[in-house]
Amino acid sequence: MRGANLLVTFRAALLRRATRAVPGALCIALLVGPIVALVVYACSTRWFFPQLLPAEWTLTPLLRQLGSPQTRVALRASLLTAGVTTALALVLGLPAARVLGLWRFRGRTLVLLILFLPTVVPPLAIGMGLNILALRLGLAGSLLGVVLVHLVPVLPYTIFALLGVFARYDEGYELQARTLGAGPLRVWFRVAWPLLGPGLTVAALFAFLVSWSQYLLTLLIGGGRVITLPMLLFAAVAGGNPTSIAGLALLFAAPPVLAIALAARALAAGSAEVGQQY
Amino acid sequence: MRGANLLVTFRAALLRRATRAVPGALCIALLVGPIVALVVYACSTRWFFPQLLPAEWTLTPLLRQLGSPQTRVALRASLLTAGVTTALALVLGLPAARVLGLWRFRGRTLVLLILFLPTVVPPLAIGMGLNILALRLGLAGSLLGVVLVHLVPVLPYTIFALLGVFARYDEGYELQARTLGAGPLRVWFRVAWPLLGPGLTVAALFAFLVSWSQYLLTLLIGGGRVITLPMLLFAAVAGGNPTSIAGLALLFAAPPVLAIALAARALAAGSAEVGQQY
Amino acid sequence: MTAIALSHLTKSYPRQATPALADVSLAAEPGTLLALLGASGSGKSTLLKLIAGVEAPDSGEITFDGRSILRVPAHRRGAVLMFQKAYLFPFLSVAENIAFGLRVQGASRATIQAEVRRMLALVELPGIEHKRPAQLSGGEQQRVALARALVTRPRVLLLDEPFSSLDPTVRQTLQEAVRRIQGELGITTLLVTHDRGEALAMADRVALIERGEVLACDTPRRLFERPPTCRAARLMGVTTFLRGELAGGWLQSRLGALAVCGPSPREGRATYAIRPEQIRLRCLPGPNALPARILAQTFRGELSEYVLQVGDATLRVQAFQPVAIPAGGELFVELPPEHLFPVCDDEASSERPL
Amino acid sequence: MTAIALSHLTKSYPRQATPALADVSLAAEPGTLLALLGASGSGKSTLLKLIAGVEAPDSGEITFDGRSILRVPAHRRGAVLMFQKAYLFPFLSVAENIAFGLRVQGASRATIQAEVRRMLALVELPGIEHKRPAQLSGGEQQRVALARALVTRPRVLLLDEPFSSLDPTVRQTLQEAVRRIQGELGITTLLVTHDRGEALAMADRVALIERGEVLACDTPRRLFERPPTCRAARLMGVTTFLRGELAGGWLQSRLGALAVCGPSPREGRATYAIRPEQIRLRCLPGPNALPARILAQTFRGELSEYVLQVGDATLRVQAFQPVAIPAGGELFVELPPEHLFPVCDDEASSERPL
Repeated sequence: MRGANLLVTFRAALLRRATRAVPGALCIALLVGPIVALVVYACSTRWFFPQLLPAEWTLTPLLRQLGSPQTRVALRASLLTAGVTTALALVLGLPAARVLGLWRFRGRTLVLLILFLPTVVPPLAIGMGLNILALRLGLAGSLLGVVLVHLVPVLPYTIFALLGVFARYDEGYELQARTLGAGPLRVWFRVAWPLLGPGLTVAALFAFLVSWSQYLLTLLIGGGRVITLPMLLFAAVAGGNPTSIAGLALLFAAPPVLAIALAARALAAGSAEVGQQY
Repeated sequence: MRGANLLVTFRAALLRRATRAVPGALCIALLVGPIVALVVYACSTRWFFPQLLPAEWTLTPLLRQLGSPQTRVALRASLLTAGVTTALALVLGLPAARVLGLWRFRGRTLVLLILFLPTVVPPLAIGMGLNILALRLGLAGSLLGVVLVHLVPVLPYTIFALLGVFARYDEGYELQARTLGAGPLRVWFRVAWPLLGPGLTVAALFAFLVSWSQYLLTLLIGGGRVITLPMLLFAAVAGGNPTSIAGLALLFAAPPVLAIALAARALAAGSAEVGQQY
Repeated sequence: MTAIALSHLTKSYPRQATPALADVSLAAEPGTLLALLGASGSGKSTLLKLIAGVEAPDSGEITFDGRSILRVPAHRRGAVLMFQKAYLFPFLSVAENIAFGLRVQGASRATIQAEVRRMLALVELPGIEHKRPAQLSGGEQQRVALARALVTRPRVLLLDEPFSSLDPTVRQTLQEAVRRIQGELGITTLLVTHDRGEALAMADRVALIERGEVLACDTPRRLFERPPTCRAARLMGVTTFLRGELAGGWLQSRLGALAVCGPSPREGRATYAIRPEQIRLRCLPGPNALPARILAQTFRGELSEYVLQVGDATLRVQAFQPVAIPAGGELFVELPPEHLFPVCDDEASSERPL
Repeated sequence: MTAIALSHLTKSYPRQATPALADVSLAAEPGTLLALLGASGSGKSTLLKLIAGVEAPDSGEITFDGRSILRVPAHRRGAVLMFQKAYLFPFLSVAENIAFGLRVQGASRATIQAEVRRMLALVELPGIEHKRPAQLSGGEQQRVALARALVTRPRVLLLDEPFSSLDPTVRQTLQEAVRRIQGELGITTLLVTHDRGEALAMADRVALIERGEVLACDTPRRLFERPPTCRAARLMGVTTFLRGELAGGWLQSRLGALAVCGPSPREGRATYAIRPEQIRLRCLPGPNALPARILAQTFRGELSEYVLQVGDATLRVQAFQPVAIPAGGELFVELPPEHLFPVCDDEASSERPL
């Protein structure tokens, strides 16, 4: 009797695992595959169609390309733009998300809808509209102009990420801190900030990633005077050398991967510290 | 005394509102501006730089463009691709998100990190890797190939959207339904599905929008045989006629806006029905 | 030691028909514990929020030691709130949590360390300084929250149902600990609760709150034994009310003529009440005893509860010993005159009186 | 009417040191209500999950009417669970919620409509068919959940603390309603609770559960008055245990020699217990009376509680009337022999006995 029980339980568990593992494995295969291909491309020369693996492996062209001054300038511009955009998006997005996340009011859905819009409208269209605005404001071709334009697609994503944070946020901690004698600044920096920390990390990550991968908007507003990594990458694609493309692509992918890794570490540390309680 | 009280309260409330309203207003201005510009472009001819508003308004070129067979074929391909991609993303993403959202296990962070990767790696790089895979599998140039490739950026976003849903999901409802005599299928369709409804709507919306706006991946895998709206739009940009660009951009924006509106309505209806309880 | 006085406080929330507080006046003597007893939604938590300063009243006045504190912001009032949830900061250790208020005041490192140790000893949790809140049980978390609240020597301690999510035994030890520490430190305390036993056991005075109004405020013993009005009596567990004509020490009620004693309010219409455990069940008729039939009985341990049919009315009786029921189920309920007390009838007449 | 029998059930969870259930055997007679009383984490909810079939035991057997149901999937067992949360489907109306189980069984439209109306009348909520769950109060939601559970005529009703989130008065009326309906329909019911009064008031038999073990199972009255072991007695609110040598009807304990009566278990080492409300406080010495000093007293309404110093031990006493304390605070506690009862000593010796 007991043996039969166990067998039934075991079989059911196995079936459950299998039905869950198959989509999971498929997901991972779809996602990891391209990256492996990219690494293979960057570290090889002469890989032609019928071959399963490249004939020659070398790191020289990759290193030469990454060392060029053109690449370094573009990397700096990309980092600066994405960093400033992220900071601005957080400063603007936090109060908006707090209101939208903690309060229920009429018209909330409408506001959310409007927030969604720029993530939908093609960047080309947005860029053309913004181009005119930027020209009239004298911001075209400047880094500030590029940052402001990046905010258009970045802000909605930031706000959506923060909305999730505030949906789970318990204002009771702030209340408690206030009655313990903490003024508004202290409440913000010593209570709200650490509590929101993990959520802010994710939101910042989103903001950085979205800004980092902008191409068209930078091109339209930067007007060729602000050169970021994606633009170099596109130029390389036009050139058509696969190794050179793959090298730039890897450089382009590195800071985001680093940012994700840091964020994941911060999140893991935070969740270990906070435990089940929060 | 009471008057003074009221004044203090009132002033504080006003200040609070103002500090919250300013970033909000800025957000909305940044987001709505470009769309207005787009509409003006599409419905006008001859709008030159120093003019504040166009000299002539007309709908003829817009209508002619939208009626062309080329546009109609591309629209159909776009809708088909995005629709099938969305369906597949939900089917694959639901079990993955359920496991990731409801269970805590070792390696969860690593899985999330891997999920994040494709949203970071530039589409060009992914596309090149996938191009090779697609060629070897004989999927290049087919709609199925395009759909599978779209899944690479779509799946992570879908899973992230669903994660939030499952974080708030209470399995007790399923338990309750089972003890009331409902078998697994009935539990899924009559209990889990309606409870997850709003979250699924949002996830489907995300999936649709991300797939809808793919350009590079479609081009690389479709190999010129699968023509979607974004590709027409890029061709128009190369042509350089602002009215034609704006018209296609509006057509491109219409289904997403419609999808968002439908989703918002479904969400509003759902929340009214469900009330505070869920 | 701080005296708290609330006068004519009102507070309404937008989109709510009835005001949360309607003209509430109350006072707590320095160093005493005042319990606010009422059902959920009666406005008692709102009252604490107004005193703490996290919300502002629509009108009225709040004074500490006679000085208005309405214009003082929450973090300068010296009024600490404790909630049902401990709200220990999850990113800080136990010691850092307790030190939070002292850090705000800019205390020295040595002072903080000494005070934290002292407070942990006071709440009987020595040696857990370096634990994380998530490692503590619910009762321990509330003890730490209490230590954190008390370490700054607040003028006023405000407790918002701090025990209601705890297991019964833990709850009782914590109630005793709070009462002991509050007495030792002499901190004026307001305790919000919906648990009658808790309010009676812990408070120097109990205020009954219903729908934003204070029904009565008195010592636990007086409020329990002689609640002044019908609504107050119901909150105190009284279920038997007799309305009738009072004349010459006799009440003519629907159940018949009953002797009452003590100072009668005045002749004419009057309402008397009696506590369910003061009603006696007996097998023989006697003075103030009415024939009755048992409809239902429930054994609750220390008490047994009976539902009786008396004439055309039903009566709830509590007995400390299970009653031996006579064969036919017929017995008598005695309403001893010394336990019948007059109450002011403040109820809507729609309720069916006896 | 279904008889439930559990035999030698064990259940452990991964990553938990102690088993949730360790060799549990219990039985419920057809149509009766068996209460499982224990603290949170004692394993009582796990037991219900095993019976409902949403989890499987590691070993052991569960039978309904003598037939094993372990291989029957949850939705075919005819065992309905009710939780603390009502789990009304928020996207369905009240009527559709109640009809859920009937729809599963494929009942006709007319049957469903009639049954829904009948069940709503039974739970005393007629006419709310078209409301949404969110429009109901907590007590109403639980009533609807009860109607939904009962409409399919389940073989077994499993209640997992269904009242614990309700206000006291609502809780009591709902307890009475469940007890009445359960009796009327004769559905075998298991009630999990941590509220002693609730278990005693509602159950035909009460099982005491601690750390996955059944300590005792008996009628409420017997379990309350004569718990068989020390651990069972503690769960029943007993705080006074006397360990000593029994000889000739006298117990030589740390407090002195005390007369005991009734059938003595055997001579030699023995442990006796007495309920706190059976200990009497008196002003004069007498048989089985010991001099004592009051350390603390708490007024709790129906009961007053005293902590007494007796020799070098402390004793908790409950009195139904507040005691008039003599001038010096010196009085006597009497432990009446007829209320001293022997208990089997199953506690770790680390606890300090009297």
